[in-house]
Amino acid sequence: MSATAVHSLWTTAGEVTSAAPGDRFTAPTIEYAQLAPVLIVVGVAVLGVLVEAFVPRRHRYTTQVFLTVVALAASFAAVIGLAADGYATKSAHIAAMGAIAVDGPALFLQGTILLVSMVSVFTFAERRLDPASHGNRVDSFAAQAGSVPGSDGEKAAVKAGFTTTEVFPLVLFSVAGMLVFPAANDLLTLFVALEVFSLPLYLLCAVARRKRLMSQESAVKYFLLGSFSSAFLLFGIALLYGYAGTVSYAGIAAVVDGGVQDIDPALADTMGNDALLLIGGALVLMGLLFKVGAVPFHMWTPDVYQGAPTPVTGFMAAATKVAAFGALLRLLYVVLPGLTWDLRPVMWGVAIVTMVGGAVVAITQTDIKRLLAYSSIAHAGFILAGVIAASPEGISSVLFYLGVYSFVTVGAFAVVTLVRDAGGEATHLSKWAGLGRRSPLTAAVFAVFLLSFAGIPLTSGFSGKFAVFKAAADGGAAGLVVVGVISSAIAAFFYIRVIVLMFFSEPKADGPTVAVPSPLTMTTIAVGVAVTLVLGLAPQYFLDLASQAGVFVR
Amino acid sequence: MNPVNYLYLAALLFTIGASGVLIRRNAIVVFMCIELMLNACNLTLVTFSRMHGNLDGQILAFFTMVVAAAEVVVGLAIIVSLFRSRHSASVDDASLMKL
Amino acid sequence: MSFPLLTATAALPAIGAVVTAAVPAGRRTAAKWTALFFSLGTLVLAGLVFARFEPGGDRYQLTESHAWIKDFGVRYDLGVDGIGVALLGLTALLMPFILLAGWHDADPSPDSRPESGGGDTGGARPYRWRPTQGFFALILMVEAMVILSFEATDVFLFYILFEAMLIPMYFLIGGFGDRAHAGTDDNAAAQRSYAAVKFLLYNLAGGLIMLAAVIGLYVVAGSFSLAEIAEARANGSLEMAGSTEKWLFLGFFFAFAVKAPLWPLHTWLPNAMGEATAPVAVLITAIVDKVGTFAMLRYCLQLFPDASKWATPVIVVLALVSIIYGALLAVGQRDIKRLIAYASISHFGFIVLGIFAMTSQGQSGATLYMVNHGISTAALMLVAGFLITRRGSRLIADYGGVQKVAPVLAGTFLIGGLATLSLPGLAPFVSEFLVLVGAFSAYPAAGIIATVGIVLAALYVLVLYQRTMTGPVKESVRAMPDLRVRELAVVVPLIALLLFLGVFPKPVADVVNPAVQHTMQDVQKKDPQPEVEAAK
Amino acid sequence: MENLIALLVAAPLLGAAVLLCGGRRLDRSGHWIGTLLAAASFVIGAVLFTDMLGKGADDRALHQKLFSWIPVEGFQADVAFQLDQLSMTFVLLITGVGTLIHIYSIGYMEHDERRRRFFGFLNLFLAAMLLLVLADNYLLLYAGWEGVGLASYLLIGFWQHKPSAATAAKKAFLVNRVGDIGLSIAIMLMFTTFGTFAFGPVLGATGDASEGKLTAIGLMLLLAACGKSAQVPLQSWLGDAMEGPTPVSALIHAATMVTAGVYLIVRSGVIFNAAPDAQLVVAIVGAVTLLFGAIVGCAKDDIKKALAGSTMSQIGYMVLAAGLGPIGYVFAIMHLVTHGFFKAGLFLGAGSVMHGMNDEVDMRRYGGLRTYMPVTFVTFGLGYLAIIGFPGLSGFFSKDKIIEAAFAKGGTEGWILGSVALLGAAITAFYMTRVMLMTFFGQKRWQPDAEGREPHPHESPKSMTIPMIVLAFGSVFAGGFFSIGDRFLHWLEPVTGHDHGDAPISATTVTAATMVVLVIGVAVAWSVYGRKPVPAVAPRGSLLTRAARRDLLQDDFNHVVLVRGGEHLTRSLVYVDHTLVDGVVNGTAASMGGLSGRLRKLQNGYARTYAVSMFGGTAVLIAATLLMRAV
Repeated sequence: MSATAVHSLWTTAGEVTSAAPGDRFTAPTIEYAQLAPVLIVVGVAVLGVLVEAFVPRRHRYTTQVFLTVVALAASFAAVIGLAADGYATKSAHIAAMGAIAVDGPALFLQGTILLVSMVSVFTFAERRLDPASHGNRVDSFAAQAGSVPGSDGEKAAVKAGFTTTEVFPLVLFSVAGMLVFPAANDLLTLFVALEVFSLPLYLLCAVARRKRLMSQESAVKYFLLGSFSSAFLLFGIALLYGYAGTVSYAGIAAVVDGGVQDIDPALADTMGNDALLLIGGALVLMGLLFKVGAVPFHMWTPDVYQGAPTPVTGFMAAATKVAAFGALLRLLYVVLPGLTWDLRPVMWGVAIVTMVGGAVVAITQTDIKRLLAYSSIAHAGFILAGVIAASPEGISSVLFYLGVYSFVTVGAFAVVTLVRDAGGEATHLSKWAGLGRRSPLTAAVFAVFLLSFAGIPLTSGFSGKFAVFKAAADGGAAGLVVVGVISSAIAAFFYIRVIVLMFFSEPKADGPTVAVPSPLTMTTIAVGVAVTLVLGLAPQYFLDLASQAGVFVR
Repeated sequence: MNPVNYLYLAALLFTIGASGVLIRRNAIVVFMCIELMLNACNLTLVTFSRMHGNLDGQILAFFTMVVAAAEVVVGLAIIVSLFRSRHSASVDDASLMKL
Repeated sequence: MSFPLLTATAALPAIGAVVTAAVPAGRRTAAKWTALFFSLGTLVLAGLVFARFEPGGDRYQLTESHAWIKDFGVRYDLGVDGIGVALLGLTALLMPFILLAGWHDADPSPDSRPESGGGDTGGARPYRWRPTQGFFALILMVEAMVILSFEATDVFLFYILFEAMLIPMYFLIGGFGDRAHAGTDDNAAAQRSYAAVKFLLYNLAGGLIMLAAVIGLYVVAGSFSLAEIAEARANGSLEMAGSTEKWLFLGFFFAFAVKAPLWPLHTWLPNAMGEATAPVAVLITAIVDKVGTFAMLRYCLQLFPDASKWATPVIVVLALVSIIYGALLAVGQRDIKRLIAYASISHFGFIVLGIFAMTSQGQSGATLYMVNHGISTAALMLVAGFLITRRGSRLIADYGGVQKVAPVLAGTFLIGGLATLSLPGLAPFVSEFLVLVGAFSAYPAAGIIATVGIVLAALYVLVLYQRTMTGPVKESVRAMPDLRVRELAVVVPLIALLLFLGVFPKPVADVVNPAVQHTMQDVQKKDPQPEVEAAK
Repeated sequence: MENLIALLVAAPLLGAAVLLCGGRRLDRSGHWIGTLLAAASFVIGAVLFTDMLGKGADDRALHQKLFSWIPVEGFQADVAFQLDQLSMTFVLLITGVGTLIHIYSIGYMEHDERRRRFFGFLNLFLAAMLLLVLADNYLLLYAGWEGVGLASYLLIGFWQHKPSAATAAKKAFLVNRVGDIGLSIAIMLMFTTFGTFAFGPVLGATGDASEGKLTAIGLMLLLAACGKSAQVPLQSWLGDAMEGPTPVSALIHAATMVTAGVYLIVRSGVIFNAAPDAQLVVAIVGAVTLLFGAIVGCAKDDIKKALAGSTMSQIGYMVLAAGLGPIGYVFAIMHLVTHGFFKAGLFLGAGSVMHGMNDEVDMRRYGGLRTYMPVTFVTFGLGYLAIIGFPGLSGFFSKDKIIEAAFAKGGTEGWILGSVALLGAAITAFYMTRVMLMTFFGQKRWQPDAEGREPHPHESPKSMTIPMIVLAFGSVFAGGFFSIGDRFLHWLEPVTGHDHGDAPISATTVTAATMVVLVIGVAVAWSVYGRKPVPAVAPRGSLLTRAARRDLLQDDFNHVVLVRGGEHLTRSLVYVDHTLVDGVVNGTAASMGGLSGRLRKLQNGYARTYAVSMFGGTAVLIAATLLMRAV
């Protein structure tokens, strides 16, 4: 229930005193059908909590997995249904008293998020990689997150075959937040959604089974920095509110465009005070840039990606980016189009340092997860180039890129979970030497992902990159395109390095083994490969989808 | 009294909180600083709400409090578990991962 | 709708690649024969293309056109002009010989330890490491991409292939190095992957710069189709601002200059050719690099005629530098394959010179040069490869007096060398002389300087031959066997081809000439008049 | 009739193909096949010759177009032949002498296991040489031109196991390539000037072209001629070329190939006539070379090298003559033919001597051989008399004519050239007498060689002597036959044109003068090498002698300037390529890595640092936004 809704209640209530008895109370209208995707996920998440409480331990895993998958599937079906009903295009509008937009970008991104979450949930549920301890199949999450690493409590928990099945409800909550984030149509909803999907992530980062210290550290860093940034975001919201007197996107946009003439003199010093607008806008922007991991707000990314359990990393890297970029797009296209010219140089700067910085620093990385983290930073830069192209084409290109990129990312991290040695996942690059000799298929698949990241033609990565660069060039950001290609060249260097390592260097004697995953992870990887190749060869259908979905409702 | 002063106060608090985050080592204290920043935001919101004469700001403030509470739960859980495994709540000790 | 011959020509080797890769690990020989079979099939199809193509006819023939990625304005448009036909023929023609020459290159070397390293659980691997299949499959994959790139008439489609063919090439270079060093030298693997990475990064960088230009082109022209852009230019609906055209031209040319390779962007070639096995080296210099020069002729001149003319002086100078510089460095080499690589750089200088002389003779010459250089380098390099595999060393100093023990090998090597120094009667002479005449009639100074390259060519070829083949027989080569049947089957046809095209190049020339005339019209250039007519 | 022309070339070409591809099974019969096909070519030539004699002077030229070679827009090169009197002269010389030398080689190469290949190369040479003289356009001529270069390369380096031979072969090819630059540039000039390079159109249109262009073309052709005909400054290869088997020296490096330059100049006479400067340069080059060669010839103890020097100098005469324009063309060719006879004969004689002396080439190890090998002595002697221009023999007529023509050039240059030619005659007489005396007279000076084999001088087999005898006949009578009634003049005039010039002094005076210098030359030689015994080891000799032994230091110059310089250049370039061109790229990569390493340090693992960067970033963000609004 959104601020405006409540506000209206209040005012009506205020009139009661004078007004004659009668219509005292107008209930806010909530279009439940159109919010179905979110509601389903939230509902099942709550259900999941109950399951934790009531279902006996040995059944929880299956129940939770089942519920989660069903929830995501149902929610996705709901999204498809809405899209089919034309909410994506003609009948796009704003639901829940202006709190949530149901339009093309929202639905497209929600669909993407749901599918990505689905495949990453498969990796969550994977229980064949770690050697079974005490006869219990285990996944990549701590037996008992609360117990101190190496303590007797932990040993007991492991012996008892405990598993942190709470991760599934947590994921669902997080997904719910992500579904709302790009659809949020006022700043309050934006903030709440942000927190709703961030908090579960903080927790998920902390519950790795192996390397728990790093896991907890990553959680702490993520949490502190995350809440730090959300504080900034909130302050920005406050300033914007002060500037516009409302938190609804439409309202703010109206004031920004000077649509609102009758300014109460008492508010003259705040209303239409550009300082408030600019500072507030910048702060909100910063909050979102933090989530997408743009330089200089990126520094949490490598540490968190490295420390978090790899399935969580994959989920984060993919879904968070989608949601955050969705929100960013909406903010820039709906709220601050009036500020385009003020923000452009800033955005240019951010995009450039993000592309170059990410690519350059990645060159000298020695840990595969950190490497992918930096690569994701560089990619954030590329996407920003598309965001900056202030045009419908820009929107659709970004949507397309996000769709492509998220699946490849999940797939890549899924492959990372397969390469293991005694200490769990062998993420140090030196361990990957000669992987191509030992298990050509795994190496080949990973190589495909890397080539897609590098944007080699005939992979989806190229289609996406081309789409955003083309949009950028059309939008008059030729300079960004040039920087983009240069940083892609730099980036290519470290992707190639990994391939060299896997195929051209002799396997080490104490090298890692490649575990054989269950169909779950196989599905994840297969989906990744499929998306990479299909969208590389014949992206037309999805481009159509994206371009149809490329219009924001105001 | 001119409500704008509250804005200045809020800004001051926010800055104090932010600088606290940058300066202090103890995770708990850092976290408290963040809470301070959130509260500064609340103050701002409420002030603006008063100036605009509409209640959106106050509603927002309520939401913020709830969110902050939730953050406390999550945050403390994480920090405590870290503390238990390291016997130190210093954020600087938590630097296994770098470079 | 008629049978899509061009698509088939490219698809066959692609299918072949898949089939070859699928051959079970144990059946190496089967894989080889499969690959050879498919390459021969491709040759047949290429022959059909050559037969169906009418030199007098439209500019682009056997065209196919399908929508592909509408949002990017990309179409799957195929069509060949004379130049395309010639190079397509060259590719299809050389491929069987390359495969045949590389017959044993990817056999697991006896000293290599069992592939099932690490702790891989036995059943854990649905797919076993099978280098031989991979080698032949990759070669066929390259063939498919190269052929398609010669057929593409859509800039984007061409770009995609231009970039994508790097990947299989990269694995061929890095994955299957020359045993000649691998045996002796510990850091051979390091050198090899250095060479492969260098190759990839150079070309990728070039390609990405080109990508920017490609996008720019689309923004300016709103289309990727050669035909549409040409038409838009013709009816004036499309003018590029001079500066834009120049920038775009530079973007394209840079990529092609890296690929070609043109001084000073050439340094990847010696490494790549030195470290790769001889057949792969041939694949690089004789076929893949031709895509670069081909693209200069088709895309740079056709899309940006004015910018091309604007850049001509500089490019001509670069070409001359390549000619002389490459030749001099070839003289200074101690490694047979690197020597041939630098020789190729010199020859690519000639090709570029011919293209940018912008005279009929120059461009026809350049096109013929691409074909002839492909054949002659193949002959020389493959024989060199046979020599190297026998002795297990790439150093010239390790040879001597081979002529005494293996006369046929020496003889074929000499003929390959003579072709390289473009002796009349062998194919390269025709093209080289045409290039010289074309260049001379446009830029006399350039023509004269280029002739110096001829002398230097004689120098490095003869020095190489003298040091390796003549003189007293070295102990290390005393037991060297002469060419075997398989090797003869590779060399003899190539030499026959060199002789035939040297004496009777008409068939190729007739196909090429009309295309060149079209290009000349694109750049609105006329051949300079002979002084005598001019006087009248 | 004209269809036969192709056969002229085809026959030896077929031979080459068969012999080189035939493989071992032809080892026993190969030399016969080669010889037969050479002979066949000669017969065809003879047939065409008789046919030609049957026609009027003007419609003697035959023309045959086989096919279009390089058809490119505005550029037409055909494989087409033209057989006129000039070509015919060469055809007969080449096939005739060629056949004889094939026969000679049967004996000479008897013990060489690679004899089959030798004959293959010889046939290849014949084919190329015939192509050269029969081509109807300069490009096809160029093909033949390079073809003979290749054949000469293969034959000089025939004994490849000898590094010296391989080096000599390479040298010959390279120096020729330098000359070839000239030819190719000349062709390009023709193309840009006339739009074609076929003899007919080019030589027909010289009137329309500017003299500057023509001079350039002429000089370029001269450069080519210098390369092929071992004229200064490109003469250095001929001496080393003697590494090849002697028949090769006789056929290629005396009788035929080295005269190709003269053919080129005479063939392009029209161009030179229209470019007097170029023509003068030709004459000067010829004059210089004839002295150069003669002086070198005086100092060499290696019989073949001495003869090589003489060849150089005799070709100098021809080039000089060709440089005189219409006055000299005919005589150039005439001397070329007679020289073909006697020089081939001399070389074969030398070969025969070596054959009998265990391949000893040092004349100081000969002496008194006339008793051991009479036939060789007589034939060689006749050749000797012919070359020094003994009255009545071939050389007398041809050389005398050239000297007259030189004077007839008129003006100062006429006097200079003429006297140079005279001087040359004197030196010729000297060094040839020297060779004669050192080889066949005096007492025997040979001793056991390294393996202690005492040479047993003996006469060579029939297969070798017969060709020598035939050639001896040629050297005796050819000149007279040509000159009586100016037969040769009338034969060639339609092609080359002729003009008597204005002789400042009468022919008889010139002849007398020639006789005088001749006697002087012989006398001096006799006083040095005839009266007193020749030392078995060469005396230190005067500065000039020592210089002459080293080809007048020309090789040393080449070595220092070209070889050493080239080596330094390439070595430094290799360095540059590795450090500079490659270094830039690797440097960029390295610096990128360094930058990355440094930026990486920022990621120091402290959450507070990250917070700082966020805070700073935000500040910058706000500042930038406000700034943008401010401006």
